[in-house]
Amino acid sequence: MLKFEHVSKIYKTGTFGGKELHAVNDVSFEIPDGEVVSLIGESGSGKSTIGKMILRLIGITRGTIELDGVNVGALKGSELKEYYRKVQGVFQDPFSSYNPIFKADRIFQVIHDEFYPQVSAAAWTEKVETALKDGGLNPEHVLHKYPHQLSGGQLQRFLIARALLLDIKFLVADEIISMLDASTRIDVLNLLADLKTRGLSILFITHDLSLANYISEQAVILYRGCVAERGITEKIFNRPLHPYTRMLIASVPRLDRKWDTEISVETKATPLGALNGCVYAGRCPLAFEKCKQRPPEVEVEPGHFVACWKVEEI
Amino acid sequence: MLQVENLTVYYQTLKGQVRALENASFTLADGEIMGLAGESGCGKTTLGHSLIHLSPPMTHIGGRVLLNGQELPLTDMQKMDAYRFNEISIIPQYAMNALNPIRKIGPMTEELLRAKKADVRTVMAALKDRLEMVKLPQEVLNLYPIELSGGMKQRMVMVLSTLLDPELLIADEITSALDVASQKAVAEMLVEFRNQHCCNSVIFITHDISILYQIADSILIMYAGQLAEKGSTETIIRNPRHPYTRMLISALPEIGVRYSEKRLTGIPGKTPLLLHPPQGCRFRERCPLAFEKCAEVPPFVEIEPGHSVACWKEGSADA
Amino acid sequence: MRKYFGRKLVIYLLTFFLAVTIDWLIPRFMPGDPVANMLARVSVNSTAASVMQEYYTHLFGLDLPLWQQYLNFWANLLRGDLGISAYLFPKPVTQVLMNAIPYDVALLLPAILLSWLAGNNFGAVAARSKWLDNTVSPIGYILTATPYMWLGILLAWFFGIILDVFPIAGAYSFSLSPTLSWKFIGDVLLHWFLPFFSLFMVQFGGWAIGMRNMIIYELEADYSHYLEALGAPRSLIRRYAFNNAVLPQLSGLALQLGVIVAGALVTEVVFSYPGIGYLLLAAIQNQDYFLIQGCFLFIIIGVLLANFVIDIVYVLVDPRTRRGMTGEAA
Amino acid sequence: QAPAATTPAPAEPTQAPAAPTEPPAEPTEPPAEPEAPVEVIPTEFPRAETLYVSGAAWGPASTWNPFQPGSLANTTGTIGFVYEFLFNFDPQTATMIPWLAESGTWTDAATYDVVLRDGLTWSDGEPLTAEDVKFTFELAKTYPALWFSPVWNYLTGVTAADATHLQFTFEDPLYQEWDNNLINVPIVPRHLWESMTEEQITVGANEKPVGSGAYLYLSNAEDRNIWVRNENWWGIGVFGKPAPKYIVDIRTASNNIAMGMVLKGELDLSNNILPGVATLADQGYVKTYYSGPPYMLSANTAVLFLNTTKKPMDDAAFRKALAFAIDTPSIVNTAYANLVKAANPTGMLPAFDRFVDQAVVDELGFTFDTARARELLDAAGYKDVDGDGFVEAPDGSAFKLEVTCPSGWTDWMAAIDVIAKSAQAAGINIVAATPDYGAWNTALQGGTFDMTLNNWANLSNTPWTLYNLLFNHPIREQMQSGNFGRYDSQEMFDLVDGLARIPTSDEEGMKAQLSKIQKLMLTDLPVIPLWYNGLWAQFSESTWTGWPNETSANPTLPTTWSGYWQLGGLQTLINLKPAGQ
Amino acid sequence: MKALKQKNEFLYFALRNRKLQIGLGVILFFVLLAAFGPLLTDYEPFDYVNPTGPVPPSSKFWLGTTFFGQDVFTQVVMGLRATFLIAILGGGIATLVGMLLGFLAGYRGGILDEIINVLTNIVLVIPTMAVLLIIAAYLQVRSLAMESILIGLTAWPWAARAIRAQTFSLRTRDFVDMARMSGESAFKIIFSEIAPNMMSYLVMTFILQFGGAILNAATLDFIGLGPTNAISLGLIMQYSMMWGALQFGMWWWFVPPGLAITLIVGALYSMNVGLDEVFNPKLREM
Ligand SMILES: Nc1ncnc2c1ncn2[C@@H]1O[C@H](COP(=O)(O)OP(=O)(O)OP(=O)(O)O)[C@@H](O)[C@H]1O
Ligand SMILES: Nc1ncnc2c1ncn2[C@@H]1O[C@H](COP(=O)(O)OP(=O)(O)OP(=O)(O)O)[C@@H](O)[C@H]1O
Ligand SMILES: [Mg+2]
Ligand SMILES: [Mg+2]
Repeated sequence: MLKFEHVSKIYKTGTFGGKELHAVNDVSFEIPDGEVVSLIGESGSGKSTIGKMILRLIGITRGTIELDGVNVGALKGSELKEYYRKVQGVFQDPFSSYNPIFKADRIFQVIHDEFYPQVSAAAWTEKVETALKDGGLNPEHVLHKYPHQLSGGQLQRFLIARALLLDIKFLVADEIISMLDASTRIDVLNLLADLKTRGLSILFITHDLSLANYISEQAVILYRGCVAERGITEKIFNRPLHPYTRMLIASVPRLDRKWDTEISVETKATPLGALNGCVYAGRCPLAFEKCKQRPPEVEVEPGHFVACWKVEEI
Repeated sequence: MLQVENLTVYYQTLKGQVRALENASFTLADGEIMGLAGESGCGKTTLGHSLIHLSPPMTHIGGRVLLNGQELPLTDMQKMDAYRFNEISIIPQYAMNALNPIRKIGPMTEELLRAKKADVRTVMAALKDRLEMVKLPQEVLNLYPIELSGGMKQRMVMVLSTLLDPELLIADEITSALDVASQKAVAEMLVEFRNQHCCNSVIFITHDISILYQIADSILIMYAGQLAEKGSTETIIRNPRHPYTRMLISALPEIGVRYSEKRLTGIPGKTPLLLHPPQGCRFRERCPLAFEKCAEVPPFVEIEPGHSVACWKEGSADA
Repeated sequence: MRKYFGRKLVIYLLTFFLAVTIDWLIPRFMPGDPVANMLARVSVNSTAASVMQEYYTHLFGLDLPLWQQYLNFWANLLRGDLGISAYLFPKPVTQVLMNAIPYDVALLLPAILLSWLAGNNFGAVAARSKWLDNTVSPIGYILTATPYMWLGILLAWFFGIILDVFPIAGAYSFSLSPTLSWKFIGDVLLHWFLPFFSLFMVQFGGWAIGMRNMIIYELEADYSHYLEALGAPRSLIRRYAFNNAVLPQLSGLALQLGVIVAGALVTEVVFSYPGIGYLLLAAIQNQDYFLIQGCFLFIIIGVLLANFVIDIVYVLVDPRTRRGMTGEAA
Repeated sequence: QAPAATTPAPAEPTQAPAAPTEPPAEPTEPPAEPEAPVEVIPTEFPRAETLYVSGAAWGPASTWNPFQPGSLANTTGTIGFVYEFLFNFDPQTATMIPWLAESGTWTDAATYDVVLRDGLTWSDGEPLTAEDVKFTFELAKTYPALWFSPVWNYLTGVTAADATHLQFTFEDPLYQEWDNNLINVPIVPRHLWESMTEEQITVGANEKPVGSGAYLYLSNAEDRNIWVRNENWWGIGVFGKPAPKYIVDIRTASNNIAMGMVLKGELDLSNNILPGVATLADQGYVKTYYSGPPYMLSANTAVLFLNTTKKPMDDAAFRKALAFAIDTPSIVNTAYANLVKAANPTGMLPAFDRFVDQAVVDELGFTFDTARARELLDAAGYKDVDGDGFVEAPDGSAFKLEVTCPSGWTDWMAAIDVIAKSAQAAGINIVAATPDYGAWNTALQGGTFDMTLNNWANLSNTPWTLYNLLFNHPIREQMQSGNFGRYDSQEMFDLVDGLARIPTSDEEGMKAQLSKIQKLMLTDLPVIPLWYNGLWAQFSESTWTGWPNETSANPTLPTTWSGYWQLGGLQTLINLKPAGQ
Repeated sequence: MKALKQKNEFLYFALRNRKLQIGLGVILFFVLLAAFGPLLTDYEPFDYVNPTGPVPPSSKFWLGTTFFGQDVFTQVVMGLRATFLIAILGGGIATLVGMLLGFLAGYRGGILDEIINVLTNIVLVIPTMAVLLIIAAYLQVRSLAMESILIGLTAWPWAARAIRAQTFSLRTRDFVDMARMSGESAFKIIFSEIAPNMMSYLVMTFILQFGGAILNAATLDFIGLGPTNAISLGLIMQYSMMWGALQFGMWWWFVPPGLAITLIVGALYSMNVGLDEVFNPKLREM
């Protein structure tokens, strides 16, 4: 189980760190073993930041992230390496995840060198092939090629296979399908979902609620680094409570229904939602005086939390 | 009214010709928003660009384009200048970087208009209204591009490109880099532009068919440099005839569907390289319905009014 | 913007401090004793020699403890006192420098500004057509690759010796006294021209090449393509490309200043032009550490000032610098 | 400025005495007319009235203080033009020429009487009297930092009987040095210098010099010093009027620019070294003192100092062998293209030929003779034991020596190359090295070199100058004034000191003493005299004629070098005539 | 993004790029001359081989002789060796230091980056030639190696800055994160992930530093602060100036060394632009 407790990430911007940017602001949630949790939010809401904090690619400013009771933020050296045996990530841009000047399968070699130097080359090759097959790839077709010779979908599967080689427990999947073509997207998504059966937990990052709904048990809706709403995906999807969630759902282009042009996606930003208040207040059609204070998370129904002052009225 | 007839455009490269667009024929009615969809690399951008800025290594191989009955001098850079911006305009895929970074937006616009010999004063007045339409404050004219957020830049370019009320607007992947909320906003604005006659007809290029369903009047599906199917939005979404279109649509996760309940599938296989594309129907290798006839290029034929398909199974034979 | 300047200022101050410290070290850690060198050829009675040695050591303040010398140095420096030249004893270094500075300004300012302007415009033109490019670029490469002194020597040889149309040494004729007459001014210009021209040409080549390459980059930039697609005239596109390309050229100028100063130095040597470079060489040859100190300090201050001006200009022309950059420490 | 090795250092013992700093509150009444020309700087110097010279100034003018040390006296006319001496000296004839003094006589062994000329004046119109001379000499007593202060080691007092009569009293006078002072101590005006501070006198720039001489300071720039004739010079009636009204003393960046200017007639006299000038002189493009080799008069002796504290240079036999091994003829031919001539083994300049004891030279002298060098080495036990082609020391140890000169002094670099090569040919392992001037100087004074070239003994009125340089003593940690090889021979030191005490009028006594010195020197050979550097001078006759040459009746020195005005330089100017006259 | 194809493509373009061809040709010529030139001459650079002093080029003395009758051709050939030595050593050191600091600052970021950045800025702003002059004057006997090291140690800042920028942008690429998640050490990431991607850039940096070192050395030599125990092209020019080559019209003394420098450096610049065109498809069209 991965546990977020009051996690914040503050970027110092400006040369001498003059300005602060709260990319993630006091976020708490849990990812139970064997579950897929979606992290949803628009661009810049801090999704990738959360993912990278889990992966220890960036530091944690405040709060703790714990994996099975171990404080992730404190890991060092060989502990960190051990951590990476259990936790891995796959990112949005399949092409940039590969070093363009090497063959794509070098990523497997690296894993071998770093984590399994004792495994013989032949045994390793076999392991790789199995992993590839598990990822729905035909090893013959995809090995010994340069990244540009493979499709985006294949590359993403490669990365998933790489994670599998490590026997991971936890995977961060950051918008892994958003750059893929519609024709391959769904297959990668399915592959991801299949991993659950191996007892893996996944943090699935996306800005598309319908995808989240397709794959995950739980969802966390993030706005400007703050959790707006979280809980069981179905509940959120069927009964969105936060104005932001509603707007997001209304924005999803669906094939069964045209957009409701009445719901405005944007309202002009007003300074109402300052850092200490509700961050969404500036855009929120329902905003009122009280929104100058930060709304607490309220469990409106079992497994469904909302942070909004107007939650009762909705 | 735009008529494209057998337009064929290749890229000349050292390794040979990339046959990025072959034998494209279609028409676009006044006021029509036509969605152009297809997988990455199928030639969408190529088609869009060839209508406005056919520059090397793009080479015009054949075909012609008529705008309101007048043939466009596609290959003549100088003569085309008269049409560009005035008659045909584009919101490029790279809209985020399309503005000169060291010029304030207002002055830059004025300079461009002056260079195009437009009536600067009237147009600049109109510009103010349009900023309103896209919810940009007037002050942006006094800002440098870097002082705008990505979405703002996107919208600014949208306004800029349509300033002279072009007959045809080509919008290339203007929603692709955005999150759902912004996608909606931008797409709606585009429709609003059309409605307000800021532009006449629109070719909306995207790989996201669900957006097209929201805003397009008709949809043109491309596959590997060739037209696959064209029809009204309803027809394409509800009653697609080309196997590719069908598979494409069925691969879209419908909202509300859950993995655990209904498992969707994609299209197996890969798009062919356009450097040496396969003979005949280019979808043949991935097509579940393929048969011998598919070794010949299927013609793009109208199977019902306003609905054309390039497939031997769906063409005259079966229809 | 304020932060940008704040940061720059810190760097400038730090640089200045460091440079002055290095500067102070010069006479103290150079091989040999400056006073001994100064008195080297006075073959007098040996008793006189040691008395004089002591006397002069005291005069230069070299008999104080080091830390005190260092503090004195700063104190004097801030009062504009750089000590006394050994080679031009007993002239104060400041005065010696003051005599040379006008020549440097006269040589460097026009050479830098004109070559930058001309080079950039020329390079922009060169990028316009293949024909021009093929003729201009090679010349540009040759010019920037030319060592300053060699071009100077060639020009001196050709114009000064073979054609005999320009003087090749000094700042004005030996038959004239400085007066405000046309004859004198003409004479000064005549002497100024070749050193100026050789500095100008080498830099000109560099800027032309730089601009040519930059502008080709810029013409391939998205905003250029966008304008093309909108059918904007070539002139406008080129102008924008030029404006954008000029920015790196401007920061290039800041980077080049040191090299240009070095170039001016040897050019002055070739043409015996009485600027700082010429002076510095004499100072080095005569082991006049105090004068070396002064020349170095002058060059540092000059370059720092020029950099500062360029920074300001840069901020004025490039909006991007006005926004803070973000950076995350992983 | 190109540090051409042999361009004379601005003066050596020639260092002359003080002159005024800025006239402190000048005499209130406007002093006569003489000031007039000083104020007016013409915009252009009429060619026919101007003499252009170069080769003397090493740097921009910085001081007009006649007391300042040699290498600083860049303003080369200060001493000699503006400030004058009691005597001048004609090196060609080796005679003292009364100058400010009408006469100088030793009335007894320790008393020297000087009678000044009548009607001497300072350029501000004040009379120059015995008080000024007394004042000048006494300055050195007050301020030991003045270079000639050691005179007070044996001078006990100066008295001025009246305006023209002076008496110097001594205790154990060093006659030779005293004579040297007579031609080198510049007399300064008491009325202006009296009120100066110590600092002004010792290190002041004295920017408005007031002297008694033939020329006045007019103006200066980085590359030139300009002098204008003193129309009221007291000497016009005595010596004649120097022909050029203006003298523009040019500091050329390189010697060759000077050459180009001489060829074009833009420069009348170039005192820069220019080895290639022989060809031009042969073809008549420029004039030189001699029309054939060595073209130039000799100015000083280039000697090779051997560091006698190091092995094997501590062995006289080795030194002697080395002297035979050095191919001086090649140096003369190649490095100098015959512009110099080989030195007498005693190092004595040609002007002092009469002081050379030919018998000693015949017996102990050396010439270039590789075979002889080998013999000598062999005899002294230097044999090539290990067969590397180079001899080892008698104790069997191999050695490799460095011969040095400052980097960039190209003629000397060529010379040390020849030295190294010819020594190698004789089996002595010597290589040439050219450190920077500063490093070279440090090694020289600190005695850390092996062997090095040096030429700091300039032309003077007495052979004592040369031996004072070669055998300077006592040996100290830093040798600043000579004897860089630290040749430690009390016998020699006594001989040189003895020479100093022989009155200059006692030629026979000097000869006897010099013979002893030469004998000891050629026996021990701690330094090896190699060649005479030239009194580089090339001139043009396009504007001025009357330059001295070998055929002149009373040839003077054609030079503008600092410290040479009183050695005939000024007389040369007086002898000049406008061309075509 | 397209490695294999690219490699072939690079070769294809490299072999056809005129600028690269010309540059390489010229450099090769001079390298060969420096390597084998001494076999062509019977003289030593400082030998006085012609007793009559200066003579113009002839079959005996290909580039004439100096004022002192030294063979100019021999001097130039030996000078070329010195030039290449300095270029490789000096340029190499500058590139290395630049790489090290650039990688470190760019990859590590943070306070280290700030410090290196300030350092770089300082060294950039201080006119290196002035510093070189002073340091050179400190050294009593200067060797070629010493000169190279000095030049190398003052010429790195722009390289460091450029490499830092490149590293910085590469560092944010996902593959670097992948490598970190593979447990690779920072050192390994820099040298096996980032550096190979900048190879073209590093090569170009080295080329420019190479040329810069040559020019710097020439300047130092020319004002008499070059090696005190060797010949170099700058020294030849200095001597020629000092001994009246101009006034006496001995063009063969000062033209060849300067020309050699100009051609070598020009060829390097040409190569640099050529390589840029090869590596950067955008520029190829021109
Ligand atoms: N290195 C950084 N330095 C400063 N600010 C940063 C940095 N990285 C991200 N940010 C800021 O942090 C905020 C959150 O960024 P993050 O990348 O987590 O958003 P996201 O939700 O993943 O967006 P997207 O959907 O565009 O990927 C943004 O405002 C971003 O500008
Ligand atoms: N400059 C070019 N030179 C050579 N081939 C090109 C060039 N530009 C595009 N192509 C090729 O032409 C084909 C069509 O490209 P195009 O950009 O039109 O595709 P697209 O449908 O717009 O793809 P995307 O969705 O990725 O934008 C592709 O196979 C591409 O590789
Ligand atoms: Mg993200
Ligand atoms: Mg596209």
